[in-house]
Amino acid sequence: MAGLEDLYREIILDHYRNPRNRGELPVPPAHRTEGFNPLCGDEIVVYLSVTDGIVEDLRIGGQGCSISQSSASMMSAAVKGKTTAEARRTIATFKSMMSIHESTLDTSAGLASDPEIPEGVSSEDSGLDEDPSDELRPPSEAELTALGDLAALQGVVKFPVRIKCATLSWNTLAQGLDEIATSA
Amino acid sequence: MAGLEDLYREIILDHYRNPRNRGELPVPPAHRTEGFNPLCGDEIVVYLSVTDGIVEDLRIGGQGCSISQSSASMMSAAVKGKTTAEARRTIATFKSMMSIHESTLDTSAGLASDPEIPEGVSSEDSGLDEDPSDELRPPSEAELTALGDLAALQGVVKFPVRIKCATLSWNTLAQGLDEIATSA
Amino acid sequence: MNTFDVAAIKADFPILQRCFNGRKIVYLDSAASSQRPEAVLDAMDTYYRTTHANVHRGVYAIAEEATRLFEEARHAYGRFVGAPDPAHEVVFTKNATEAVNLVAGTWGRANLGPGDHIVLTEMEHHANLVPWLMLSEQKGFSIRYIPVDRSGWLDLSDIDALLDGAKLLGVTLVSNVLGTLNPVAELAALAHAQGALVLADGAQFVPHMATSVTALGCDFLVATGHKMLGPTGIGMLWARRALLEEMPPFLGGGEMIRDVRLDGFTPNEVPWKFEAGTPPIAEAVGLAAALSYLEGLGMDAVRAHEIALTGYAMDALQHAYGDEIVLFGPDGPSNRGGVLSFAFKDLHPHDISQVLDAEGVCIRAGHHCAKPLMRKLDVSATARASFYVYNDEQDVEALVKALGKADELFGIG
Amino acid sequence: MNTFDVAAIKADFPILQRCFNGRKIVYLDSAASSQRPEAVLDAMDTYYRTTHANVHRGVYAIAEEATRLFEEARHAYGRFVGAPDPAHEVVFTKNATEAVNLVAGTWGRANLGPGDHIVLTEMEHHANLVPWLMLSEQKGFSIRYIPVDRSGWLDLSDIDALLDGAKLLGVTLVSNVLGTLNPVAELAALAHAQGALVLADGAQFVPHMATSVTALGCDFLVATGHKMLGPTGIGMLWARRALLEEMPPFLGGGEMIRDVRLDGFTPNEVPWKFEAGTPPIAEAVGLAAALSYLEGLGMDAVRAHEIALTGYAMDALQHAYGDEIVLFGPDGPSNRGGVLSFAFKDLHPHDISQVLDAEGVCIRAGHHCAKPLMRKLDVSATARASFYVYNDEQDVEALVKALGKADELFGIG
Ligand SMILES: Cc1ncc(COP(=O)(O)O)c(C=O)c1O
Ligand SMILES: Cc1ncc(COP(=O)(O)O)c(C=O)c1O
Ligand code: FES
Ligand code: FES
Repeated sequence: MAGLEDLYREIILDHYRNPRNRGELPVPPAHRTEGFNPLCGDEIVVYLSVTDGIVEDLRIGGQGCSISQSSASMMSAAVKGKTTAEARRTIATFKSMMSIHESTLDTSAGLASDPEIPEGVSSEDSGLDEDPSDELRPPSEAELTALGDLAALQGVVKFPVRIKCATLSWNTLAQGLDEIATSA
Repeated sequence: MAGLEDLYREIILDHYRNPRNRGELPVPPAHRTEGFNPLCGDEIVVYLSVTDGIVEDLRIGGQGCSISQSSASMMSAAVKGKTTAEARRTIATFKSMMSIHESTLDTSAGLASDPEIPEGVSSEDSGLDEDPSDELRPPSEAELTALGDLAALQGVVKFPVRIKCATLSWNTLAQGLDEIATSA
Repeated sequence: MNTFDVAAIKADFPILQRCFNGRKIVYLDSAASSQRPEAVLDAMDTYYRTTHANVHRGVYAIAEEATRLFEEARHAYGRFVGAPDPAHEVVFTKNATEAVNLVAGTWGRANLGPGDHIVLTEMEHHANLVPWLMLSEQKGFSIRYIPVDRSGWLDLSDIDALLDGAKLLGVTLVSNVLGTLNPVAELAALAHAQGALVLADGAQFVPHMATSVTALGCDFLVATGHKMLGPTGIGMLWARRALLEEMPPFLGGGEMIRDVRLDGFTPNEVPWKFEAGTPPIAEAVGLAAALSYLEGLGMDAVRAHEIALTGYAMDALQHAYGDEIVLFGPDGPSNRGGVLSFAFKDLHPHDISQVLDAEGVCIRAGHHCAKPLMRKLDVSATARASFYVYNDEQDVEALVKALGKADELFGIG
Repeated sequence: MNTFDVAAIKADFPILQRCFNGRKIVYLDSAASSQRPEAVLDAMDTYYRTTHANVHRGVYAIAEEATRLFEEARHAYGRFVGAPDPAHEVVFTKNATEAVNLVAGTWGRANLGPGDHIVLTEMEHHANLVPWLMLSEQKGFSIRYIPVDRSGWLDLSDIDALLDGAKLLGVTLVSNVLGTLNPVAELAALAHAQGALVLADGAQFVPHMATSVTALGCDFLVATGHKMLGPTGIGMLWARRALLEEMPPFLGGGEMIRDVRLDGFTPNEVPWKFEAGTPPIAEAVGLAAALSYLEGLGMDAVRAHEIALTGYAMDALQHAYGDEIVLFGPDGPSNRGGVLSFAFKDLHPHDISQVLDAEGVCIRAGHHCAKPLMRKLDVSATARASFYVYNDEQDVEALVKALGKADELFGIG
């Protein structure tokens, strides 16, 4: 059974208590994107300032649980100063970490568990509305290392209802980058 | 457990095989009333010729199961030549026999039975649409004797779904008498 | 193909072990509702004993587990009928009837109006008639019917005219009275050529043979849990995801929304958009166990057994009673499901069923919720025996023998 | 009044005996869904093992018995809520949500149009909001809302103006978020004086206290089986018989008809007119067992226990955390049901619930299907503990203690 320490790692709590890049940017020139988690009603706002393909600055607004707040904080630290291409790669890596195969999970939490979990049911598919085309392969060692602090969020996959919390800001960032790309 | 012999008494089978007063009467002067059993889709037609308050003649048409056919046949024999008041009394007695208390029934038929059958739930109330004002007291000995052959139909109450079969022609007769009374 | 050990299967069904008057029950009414194996009862009982909580949104472990089991049941049913996107194309309802009403009340309400017509068949169950009759009263479209011919087949001689300009074809895959296995794939191709959508009523089909919505070519498929070894209280609608996305919501309430304000609401994603309020959770768990059980037997083996047993029964009845028994529906067991309606001498179906009951044989007598078909057959009711995985030749023999008793009792001598 | 032996009651609930990490589960989410005692599980299991068949029309013994059990469950629920005509005034649905949709889709569709208005409250569950929002989009009537004041009561200062000319008042008997016990009898008198009908949402009331539809003075009452020790998959609508008779049918299909022709149909008598298709049979059997269980405890005792335990919890939480905990809803446990929503420091409800789960304490975090009320309270979610017959002071202590753990984990110091 997954323990709380898998979810609330020290580094996560640290980002929750001391969120990085929290605040707003003036719009315009910055770009503002809202993300909404229908499961709980929480909302995240990502302010993006992209110049010459570089994420020069970004800020996080909105409110949510510790997982969503710390994930957003780590994300901001991870992509700030990166090129948009690098940011997208980080998003992809992070999301693949979050949509790891159900079979590697122990969601049964000590309860009667069905041995016949259908192949290819990602935990996100269970009641959530994630794009089914999301890459489902687990991230490689190298990718995990590259994620740095973010790898601490790996424990979230053991708590399927909280995955949306962790991915909320990332989906919002991805949407923001898309919007900037198409409006450019 | 109620056996078939409770339902299909010899006298019932006799009326089924040799129905009395089967046929039609010319309308007018006779009165024609249709009865419909929604549970099975069967239909009975009662032709009534009433003069000076006497049921001078009646005929039975339509089709249905052995219980409905024999009940109609016995009914025709029982009320033919009687006054309408006597006919109504016979109807009332017959219907009280048919709406005997559930608690006197053994519908459990060897199955797990709920000891807490609510007081006053007549078997007819179970899924059927009988008028709830129907008298529910069981008929007295004297009344049963007065019913003669008809008392053979008493076994039907042990087969709740068939009660409608037995009462179909009687309800139709009652309706016919009402129609004649109001049109007079 | 798997071999079929009916004795072992029968032993899995507790109710079939019960004795009435010293005899085991002979249950020949699975077309009305099937029985359930231990595995299904255990799955539901275990669920309630270990895991129950309301699904979706709960953060604690048993709520997560309940949600997982519920969504896996959806997925399992989707795979069972060959859905291209099993996680998003299955809506749980309370029964097959609600599933048809859902299609009528959402797709139908949005797309049918005066001047439009839909096509149904004369052999539809009330579940696939009344919702359309009700909607047509409100919306003013018309309904055309594919007739049934004397041998129990759909009469397709006017099919082009009937389908010309139609918006929907609603057709049962197997008639619950005649047993007729309708050529739905062919009909669907014709309907699609006219731009009509196809709703297939699988209540008597999905439990009995391998189902592929893509092979059938239908757009909607309805079925019901209690006829396929599952519990009461759950029905299933499969529809193409794109269709579901377009359809307005059906019932309103919790779970089916994304947001609610005092002046309006935003619906949820499919399929949850169509599931208002607490869904049949334990029932979904039971259904999943039923699907596993059926998959364990192998649906091809289930069908082969059904054909063999139906053929055996048709032969046995005709052998015993010749012209005195009339079997409704097509000749040839492979043309039909495991449903056998018959008329026996001039005995009334309810009398037959009553006498059979005393012999421990359960069959159904009545109009089988197909009144228009009864009128067509010119009967008020039929007697109907129906077979499933737990029935065997002895059950058929018991039926044949019990009919003899009915004959004795009512016969003139 | 009966005395209440919670230890004995707890022992009747298998799931409450399960251990997680060496601790028995502390289940404080009965407002979302209750657990079931052995007696209910046994009743359903026994039904499936001995008696199952489809109800109505079957002539054989188990079909008759199934019908009898099903109709007796209807009768039992009717008596449970004090229905004047228990056999004809109870409609089984799949949940409370469908019951509201039924009223909206039949009575509402027939009686509401442009220029009309209905009155709801700001504290309604989505189940009693969305069906009306959906219908108002189609029919063009308007909806007025009785506001909720800062202490969690309905603000009745404008009630006369709100009800003036209204066609319906829809109000929850107990708020599933605030716990508020609304003065429905008084409101019903005011509504009736204006000629409005009254729909009472009893989902959080009927399971918890003696219910009399005549004393409440409502015209419609909805409730749901899974919140009152019964199974999922069954909900209940009670309505005055005369009203049911007038209402057009809801869903179409088998059982709800008297006759069907290719060009129309005649509906069945009430209440069957509203039950299309195979109903939740085993679920009704389970519900009847749940009602017996509750009657065995005595509903006055159930209520007394709830008041006592809620009061104990309010005191314990305030004693332990003072200003750091905010309890939503009215003061005084006798003004409320056994539902306690709270905010704790600045911790997010989902984080609270997650930590509590690790301590074996199940509470709900979220909007509780009452988004408009969340906006009014200016929160996106609350944490909610809710109590039922099997909860005791130790469960409350576990909650208090587990909140301390959450504080430790997230606290800055
Ligand atoms: C006040 C209230 N009304 C209605 C409902 C809906 O019940 P169900 O989901 O069983 O339809 C609920 C339960 O969530 C409730 O709390
Ligand atoms: C062909 C057909 N369609 C639909 C139904 C309706 O199923 P349910 O009563 O479970 O809604 C039935 C079962 O009676 C059926 O045989
Ligand atoms: S609970 Fe809302 S984002 Fe985590
Ligand atoms: S079965 Fe129709 S009247 Fe008896």
